[in-house]
Amino acid sequence: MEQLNLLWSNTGLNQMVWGQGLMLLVGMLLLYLAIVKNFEPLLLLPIGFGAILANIPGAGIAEGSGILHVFYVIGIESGAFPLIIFMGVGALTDFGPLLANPKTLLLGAAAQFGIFATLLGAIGLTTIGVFDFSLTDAAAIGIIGGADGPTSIYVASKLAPDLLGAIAVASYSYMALVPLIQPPIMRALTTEKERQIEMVQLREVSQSEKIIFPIMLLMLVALLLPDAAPLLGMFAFGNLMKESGVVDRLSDTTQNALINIVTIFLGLAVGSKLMADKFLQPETLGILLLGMVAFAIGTACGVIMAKTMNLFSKNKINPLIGSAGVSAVPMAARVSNKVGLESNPHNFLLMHAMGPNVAGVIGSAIAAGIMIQFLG
Amino acid sequence: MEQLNLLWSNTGLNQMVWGQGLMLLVGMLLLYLAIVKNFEPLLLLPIGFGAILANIPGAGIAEGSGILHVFYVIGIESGAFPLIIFMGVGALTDFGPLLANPKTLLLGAAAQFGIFATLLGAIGLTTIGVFDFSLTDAAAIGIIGGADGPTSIYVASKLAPDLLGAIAVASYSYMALVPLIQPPIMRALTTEKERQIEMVQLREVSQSEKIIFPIMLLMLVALLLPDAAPLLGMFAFGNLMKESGVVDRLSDTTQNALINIVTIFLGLAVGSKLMADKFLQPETLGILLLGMVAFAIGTACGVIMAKTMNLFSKNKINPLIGSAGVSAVPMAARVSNKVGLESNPHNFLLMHAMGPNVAGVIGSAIAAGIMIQFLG
Amino acid sequence: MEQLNLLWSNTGLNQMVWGQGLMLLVGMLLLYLAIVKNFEPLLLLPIGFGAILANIPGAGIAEGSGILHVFYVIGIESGAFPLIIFMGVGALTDFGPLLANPKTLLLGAAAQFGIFATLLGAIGLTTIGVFDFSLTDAAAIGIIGGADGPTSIYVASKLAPDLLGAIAVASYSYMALVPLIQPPIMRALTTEKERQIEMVQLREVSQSEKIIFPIMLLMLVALLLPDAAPLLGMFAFGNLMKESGVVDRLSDTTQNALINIVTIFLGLAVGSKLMADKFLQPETLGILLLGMVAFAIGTACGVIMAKTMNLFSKNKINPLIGSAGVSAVPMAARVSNKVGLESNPHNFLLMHAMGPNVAGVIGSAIAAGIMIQFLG
Amino acid sequence: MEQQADLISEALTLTMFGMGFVFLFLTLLVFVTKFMSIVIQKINKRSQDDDHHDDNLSLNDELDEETKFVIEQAIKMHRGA
Amino acid sequence: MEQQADLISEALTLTMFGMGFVFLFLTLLVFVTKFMSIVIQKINKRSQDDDHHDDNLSLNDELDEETKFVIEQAIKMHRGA
Amino acid sequence: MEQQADLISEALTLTMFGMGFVFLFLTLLVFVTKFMSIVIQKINKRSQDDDHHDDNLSLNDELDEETKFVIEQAIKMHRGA
Ligand code: NA
Ligand code: NA
Ligand code: NA
Repeated sequence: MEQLNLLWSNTGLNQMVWGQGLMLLVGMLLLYLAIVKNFEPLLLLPIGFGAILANIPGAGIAEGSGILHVFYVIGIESGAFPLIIFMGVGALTDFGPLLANPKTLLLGAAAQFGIFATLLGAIGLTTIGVFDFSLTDAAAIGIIGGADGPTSIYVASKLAPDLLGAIAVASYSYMALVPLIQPPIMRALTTEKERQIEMVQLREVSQSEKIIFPIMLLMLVALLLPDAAPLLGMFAFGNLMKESGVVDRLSDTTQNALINIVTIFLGLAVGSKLMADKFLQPETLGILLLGMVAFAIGTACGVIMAKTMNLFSKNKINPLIGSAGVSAVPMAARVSNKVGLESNPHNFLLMHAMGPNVAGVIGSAIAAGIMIQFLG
Repeated sequence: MEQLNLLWSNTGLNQMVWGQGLMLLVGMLLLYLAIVKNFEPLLLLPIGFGAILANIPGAGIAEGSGILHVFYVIGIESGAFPLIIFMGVGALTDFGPLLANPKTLLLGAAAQFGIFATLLGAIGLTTIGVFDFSLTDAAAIGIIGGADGPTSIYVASKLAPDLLGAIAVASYSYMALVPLIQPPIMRALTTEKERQIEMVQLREVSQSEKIIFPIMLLMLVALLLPDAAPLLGMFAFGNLMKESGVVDRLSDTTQNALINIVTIFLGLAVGSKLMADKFLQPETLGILLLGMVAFAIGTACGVIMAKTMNLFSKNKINPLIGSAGVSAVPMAARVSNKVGLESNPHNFLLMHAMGPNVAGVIGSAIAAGIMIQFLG
Repeated sequence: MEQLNLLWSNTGLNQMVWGQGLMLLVGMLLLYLAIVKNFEPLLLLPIGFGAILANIPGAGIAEGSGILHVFYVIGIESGAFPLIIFMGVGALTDFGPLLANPKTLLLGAAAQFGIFATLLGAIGLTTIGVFDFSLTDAAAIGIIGGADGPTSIYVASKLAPDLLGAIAVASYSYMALVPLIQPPIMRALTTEKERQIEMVQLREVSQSEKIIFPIMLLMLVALLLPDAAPLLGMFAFGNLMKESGVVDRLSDTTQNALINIVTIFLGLAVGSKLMADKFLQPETLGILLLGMVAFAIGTACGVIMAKTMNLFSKNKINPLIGSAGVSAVPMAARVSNKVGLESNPHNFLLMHAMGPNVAGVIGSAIAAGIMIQFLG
Repeated sequence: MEQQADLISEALTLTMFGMGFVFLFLTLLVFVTKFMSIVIQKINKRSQDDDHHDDNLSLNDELDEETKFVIEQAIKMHRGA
Repeated sequence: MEQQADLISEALTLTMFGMGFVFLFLTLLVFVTKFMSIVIQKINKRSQDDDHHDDNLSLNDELDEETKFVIEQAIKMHRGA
Repeated sequence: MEQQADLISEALTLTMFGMGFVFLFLTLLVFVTKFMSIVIQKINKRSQDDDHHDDNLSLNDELDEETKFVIEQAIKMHRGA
């Protein structure tokens, strides 16, 4: 009888608190979004599953010597996983369109205002007493607006590890929602005529330029903002492996086996941060809300910047590519292309939008470096 | 002269104790079984080689900061390697046949009696003074009867790390011996007529069912037996990656590069537990003996369960598929098929046997969870 | 204003010391050698990039909890990365030519004199007061002459971790320079007639021989020099995986995904040892100088040994294959082939040179074992 | 002696509860699985029936195919292939 | 109250400096990139012009191709393929 | 002064023993390898001779091939291909 009692007292049913039950549902919601709605499944499926594992009552998978906690400590606390993913992203990135039209870098700069506006918003909500975010919390939340998963996770792990789960979920969810969030904003801020602007064909970029660019980028970072060097360094390294053409076997492995393996464990480890007691806080709601705002503001600023640049330049930019400056590679560039086709069915903006798109990756990493330098 | 002495005193020849010499031969025996006899070479080759490395006199490869000991601590003591392998096994598993005929889950349940019978046997031999096993030792030994390598290793690392080497070797060796161990038992317990039973063609299973099953399985585990959640959670995760169809690149890497890499280091790390002073104990003999018994009893109980189910059901089951309930995927299912063909050359039982076969994986993991809950 | 000051005071520009600037240039030089000159790019590209990252002022990437330092501690201090690479090299090695003509093992032995001559040289330069090397330093430097990257790194991490960066750079650079360093020495030490010697066609080697050889090699190491067992053990393991033919999926992964992943992180981790304050020492110059000497002496001794063997044997060896005994697989063997073709356009020495080439790998690992035993 | 009796009794209890739980769990899984399959098969059947009435869906599917193709092309271009 | 004012002022400062730096950095990157591209295009053009005068180079390239092939074969042989 | 003489003498000893051991080891390996090759070649030759007398073996081999094929098919099926 004693054993039966023990067995029963150890079941999940008996030990479950309402929060864990709710989080199991949240985990399943994430799986639903990933599998049925195709929301960034590469990350949201492991994160969702990790969330379920982390909230199994009595199993302790995300605590102490539980395996998800081990993955978290080894991979995220050390910074290794997001940096390795960023290396892989670098190896998958083509800077060609950016090099053919470098001024689109400024669109990637403008879109980062979403990050800082969100930071201000979080602090504003704190001063009027709605939430209770510290400045480091607010900075980590703001980076959601950068629309780069690994950058968000890296910054959150440094500045606000308790919020990492919510930040990562918001980051990847909104990236998946880019095709819904951006178009209305883009249409509202542009005239039909602006949307029809056809851009000059991009010139071909030589391999030498592609090889030198990542090194140059890293040097500039090294000289001006060392705190952004881990992120942009690994990014540039991945890109250099790809473009140099002399280490194809390393580059192939980075783009495939390595990034896939790390993605799996990164996702599970992030999921471990979705334990009920940490995640079911009013702050989470604030993060989800502010993250959405960040995306919207970033999108708007990108578009407005493009319009502003057109005032001073004769080679007109189609302002629809400005929204791609939030990054969310390559989804945001595709959105630019799609909205552009609506106004002019012969106007393919995709390659033009890839410039600000990858510029947004650089911009967010720079913003991240600033945050870490001032607050880290 | 002094140096010559030092050189000589440091040679393996001079430092070797008889046990290490014997273990070098055991390591070579395992290599022989793996390479020439094709006994589960994916595991027995690394384990055998690890055993040789671990027993090189004076090299200390399996102790302190020796590399095999490092692999052991990082990969097995943490639970990571067996869990990752189990994730890979999940990604390689097709639950289709099981979903088409769910009652075969009961065959997978029955075959687990091999585990508990072995536990009783180990305790029995202890009470009559032949061996000296604690209850945790006995439980870890019993799991050999589950015929799942990673489950055995996971449980042994939690309950009886000193016996891990012998348990892993027994587990994989007997899995390789399934085609020899099972058929006589299967023939002894069935009549020719029973062996000729043709089963109803399995229905096709939809993708939705295959996607929901791993999640459902995990939920049931979460509610009823949280201690089985790490094992079955990783297993279900691997399977969900495969069946969801939205993360094919992760699933492919899990089934190939990741499981291969971990298999290599798991094998070497297990080999490190075959050091002479730990392995050359009377207990090892007991483990090998009891492991064999576990397989035999599990096989028998699976067959008997199938016959029992036939008493209450009009859709007759061929009792030969009951033996597949021990798991040893997919070898045991093939054995069912082969023995079935002897009695009826048109009776292909393979797919029917895959149901109990994967059910056995679940059953052993549940039994493992029970052991860890009561004794861990 | 305060913030502007802080921002400025944190820039790399402001914090840079001259040494770091110089090392950034050294890093770029390594990238240039790798990408443009194709000097062992698989290693020199990651090492060069790692050197740049390590010397970014104020970023601290190669110190404390910086990511490169984490890679170093986990991968190199533990010995894991060089050993795993060596396993991969084993899986890529074909002992066929060596087994067909085992006496070429002696060429691989002779070429190791480069190692010990360099050790003597380093000690000599210390006694006359030019440099200040300890005996362990000298031994680690000597191993450069072995022309095996992983062996050099493994020994340096055990005996002289402070010199690891310079040793690794020298090792890989000179390996890349083999086509420049070796030919003049080879021509100087041989007559035209000797260079024209055609060798007997190699017999075909059976799979059994190829399977037994790595096991036999390991046994000999186990009995005679346990300190070489980690290196040669992992090497033999990789080779056995390949030759056994029963674990092709493990062997394929070892030769591709695994070795590529480890190469990336090994390179970055080695780069972390190129921090200015450690690297910009007079010792580095000494190491570069001595490393070159080591290669030259090793080459010469290999050739001379071949000539000596011809005095006692009727099956004449072309002395040009002696230089391949330094290893630097497969570059040195190609050099033998090329120089041979100059004298006799129908004389293909490549396969004959592969024998001493892989013998050199074994020889260096033995020499490494000796160093570790006496000094470790 | 008594200790050994304890050991045996513990082992027997563990066996009893263990096998009991294994059967309980897998029996439950049988029922839950069957229930799940029935529900899904019904849903699938209903949506198939709907297909016959509503030809729009297949058009949607085609459109989806096209979208997919465009996206794949875009990604390829992005990767600089 | 005062603390909150501090918080807001800190946040504003961070925003100002942050956005300022992001623009500074990326503007600098625009110029450096343009400069780099111009230099490289000039070098490439010059070397192309040289090509027309100096037919040796293409011969060298061909030789290089041959060397590459030999080396690839050698590696294949070495790997025991 | 004396210390440096010690250092030199140690280095010389290490060199002597080191090179000696390298040669010893590799010479031994030459002999062991040759011995191994001779033994295996003899065994292989004998088994080839046996093949001529005993045609069963090739039948066995064929059977083995068939078994292999069946097993491969089974695995494929199991993996849900
Ligand atoms: Na961004
Ligand atoms: Na089982
Ligand atoms: Na060598």
